[in-house]
Amino acid sequence: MSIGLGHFVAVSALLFSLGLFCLITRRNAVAILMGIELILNAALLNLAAFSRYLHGQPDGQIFAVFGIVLAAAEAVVALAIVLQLYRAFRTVDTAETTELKG
Amino acid sequence: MNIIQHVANLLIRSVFHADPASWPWTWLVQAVVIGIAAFLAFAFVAIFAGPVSWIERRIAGRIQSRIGPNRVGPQGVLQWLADGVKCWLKEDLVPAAADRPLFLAAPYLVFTGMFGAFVVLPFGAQVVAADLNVGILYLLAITSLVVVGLLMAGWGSNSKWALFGGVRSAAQLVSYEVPSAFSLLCVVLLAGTLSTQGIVAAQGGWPWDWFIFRNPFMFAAFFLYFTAAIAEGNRTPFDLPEAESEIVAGYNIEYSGMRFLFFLFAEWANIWIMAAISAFAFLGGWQIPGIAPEQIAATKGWEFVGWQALSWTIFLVKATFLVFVVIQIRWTLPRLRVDQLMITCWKYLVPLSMLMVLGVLVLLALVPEGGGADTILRGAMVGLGLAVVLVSALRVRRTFRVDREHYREMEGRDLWYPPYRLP
Amino acid sequence: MVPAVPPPVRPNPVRAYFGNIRRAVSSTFEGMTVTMSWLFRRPSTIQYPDRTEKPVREMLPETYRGLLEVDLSRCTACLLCAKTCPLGCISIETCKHPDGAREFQTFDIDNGLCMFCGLCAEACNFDALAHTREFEASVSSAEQLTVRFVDRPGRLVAKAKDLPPRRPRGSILAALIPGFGRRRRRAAPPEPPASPAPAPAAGAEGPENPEGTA
Amino acid sequence: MIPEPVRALLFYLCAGLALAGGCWVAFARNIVHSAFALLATFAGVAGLYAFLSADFLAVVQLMIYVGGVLVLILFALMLTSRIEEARVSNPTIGLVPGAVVLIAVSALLVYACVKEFGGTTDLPPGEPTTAGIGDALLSRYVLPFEVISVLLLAVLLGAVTIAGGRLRKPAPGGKPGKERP
Repeated sequence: MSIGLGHFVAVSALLFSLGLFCLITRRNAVAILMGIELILNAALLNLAAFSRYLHGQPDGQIFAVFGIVLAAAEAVVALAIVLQLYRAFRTVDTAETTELKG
Repeated sequence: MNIIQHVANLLIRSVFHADPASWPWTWLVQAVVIGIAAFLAFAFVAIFAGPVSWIERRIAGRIQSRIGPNRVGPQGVLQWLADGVKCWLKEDLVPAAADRPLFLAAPYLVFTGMFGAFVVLPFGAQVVAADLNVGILYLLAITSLVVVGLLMAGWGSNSKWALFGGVRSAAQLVSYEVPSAFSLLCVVLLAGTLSTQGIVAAQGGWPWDWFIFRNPFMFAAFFLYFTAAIAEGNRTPFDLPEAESEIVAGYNIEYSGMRFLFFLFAEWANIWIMAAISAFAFLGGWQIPGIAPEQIAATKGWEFVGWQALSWTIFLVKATFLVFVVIQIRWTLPRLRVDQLMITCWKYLVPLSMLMVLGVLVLLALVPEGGGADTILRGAMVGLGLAVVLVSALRVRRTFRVDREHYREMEGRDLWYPPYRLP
Repeated sequence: MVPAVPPPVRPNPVRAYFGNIRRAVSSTFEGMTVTMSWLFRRPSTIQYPDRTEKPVREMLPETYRGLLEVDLSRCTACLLCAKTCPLGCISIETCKHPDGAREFQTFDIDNGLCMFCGLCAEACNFDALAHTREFEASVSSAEQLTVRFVDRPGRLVAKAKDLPPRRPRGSILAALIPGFGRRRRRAAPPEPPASPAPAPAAGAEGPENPEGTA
Repeated sequence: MIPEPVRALLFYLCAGLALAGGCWVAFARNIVHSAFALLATFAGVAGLYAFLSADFLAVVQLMIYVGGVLVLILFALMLTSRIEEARVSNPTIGLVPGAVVLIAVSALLVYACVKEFGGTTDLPPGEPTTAGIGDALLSRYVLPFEVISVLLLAVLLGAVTIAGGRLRKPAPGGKPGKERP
């Protein structure tokens, strides 16, 4: 059987759902970040696949490159915040760091 | 056409009497040939990593006024085999509280990262496993697997020394990737391609065609890259991850037997890989002086094989010379402190390598290739290189002579020990 | 008059920066030339068992405390040594014959326990127990670390009145353990040419080469 | 050149690697394991990029995700959990709604994908796109390219400021701030 666009998009959809699951169920801030990375990967994979199968130009890949750079930037800032969170609360469990709830 | 397709086509024509273009099993034969090539590369790593360890120990001995291993085989050349067999037969210990899957998987991940680099190394005129069009980037990317492997080993061992070693090693690798990438960027700018074979083809056989002597910025970039590569390979003076005086042996402390051997293996192979990258990116690679790659490609039969072998030899000689330099540096410079290591990278190597990229760009715009200014620049740089070699040779001679007089006065004997006894 | 203390000079950061680079380059260069020159120097170490001019044992001082040996022909089985030993590494057993003569059952010295303090040799009144200059004590199993000096049954305990002269040190151990101290010993090789002689033939590069005979 | 079944096999290998890694990330009880499983996901997705003949993207994926993001995540993990908790289990919350969402979303999305795009067929291996990406980045997309570089600088400074600065301890009496020795 031939590998078509549907295969890539299906893989991406599964990755997205796994990332979403991670995002919903995890309490550790770093684990939540991992879920976000999964979702981003799924999205970028979609970009590359659509650009190849439907567009025929590398524009989608350029978007994906931008996306990768943005993901890296986001990870850096998020981890800096996680580090500061740990310093303030001695834990990175999002269920325990609820000061703003009042 | 690269040599793997060449061999595969030859096989199909001669053994199966089919046309490679239309035969349905061409891919299978190619896969088999690729597999054999991978095995040969693996054997090369194995066979090279061993003797390099022996050479290093002999040179280390000589520099420290010792003898070094000379018992197993003539002059100890088989010492590495004995050590390997010993390591192999040892018990493979897993600490009780270790994170078992991570602990077991880490050496292989590190080794994969090292071994993956061999895919794009251009050994000879047509000898490269895969001439990827993103070759240099691939080299930088595959090294990141090593980082993860080291962190895995450090965490999995459940030992604070291993964890310190792993984290230090990862921080060091990630930091020094920046200057080494910038230095390689200079090469990419000049060559106009990311492919490793393309970079070699953009240079020439004679020293004034090498990238290192193209202009002063490239000259500096070579040394910047070499420094960064030594740091990436965790070699002295940047071997903080294995600083035995601080953290007992770093990330590999809990390992024994075959897994420990894999770490060592990766380290030795890495020396060779970084020497090879420096050789092909800056020192002209396999280019044979006086004959163009097209002429080699045009030859047939045994002449073709002969030229290939010559180009291969040239590349190996250059890389081996750089391996020797790396080994000598190890026994020359003391280890840096952690903060000095990071200062060296971020305050010196990174800005300087950025400056080199800028300089190369400016010269690329101002000095047209092949013009008079270009020729003068190249000639001056070759002269500078010769001067460095000459001055260092004279300094070696002077140091030796001064000490020789003292030795003769004290011991009544000559200090001279013929270097052919080395190995 | 006290000379004025010059005000502290803050180094110019730019000069310090480039000075660091210059020093790094020049010191690396200098160091490389020095280590390179060491590649052509004679090693100052000598390879130990077989490349020394004479056996290492013979180069040690007379008072060296090596493995213990006992000359049973001079031993009166007074047990002083066994009692002095802090570790109890000497075990002596004798038995009495009906005719009054005493006979050695065992005289064992456990080299695995011995710490070479020399107290036993000090305590021996008849110069029977003494240290040798033998130091190569490695054996292939732990049992062999115990040296059994009673080589044949019925060896009589010596009387203090008529003692034979002490046998030369080390000869008893050498007789007891075949090949002891002579292992891995080859003839001392000749001195390498003192001047930068032309390269000898390839045959001279074998393992018997005078590597490290300094 | 490579026949269809082998291509399909390669695809399923890469996709399997990515999805197995994703599952491990999502379900692992040990958070360090899930971080290392992320490596498999990234490598699998890089393989899928290579399959789409986006080799530049594949290499960038390896370089930035594995060499950068993953290492950062691991560093953050090792800095925020203590070595004596090497077997720290990954705390979870609301597993049932999570599972419902997982099944519902994945079923819906996969159904939609297969229905909409299932018909497209395989394309022959494309030309390398590295040069095209380079050209486009410095011509059509030069503005986003520059904006991204400014963003990276801002992120660099911001991350250093956030991570390097010392926060004040939360006021006593507040809920958090569990001081551990």
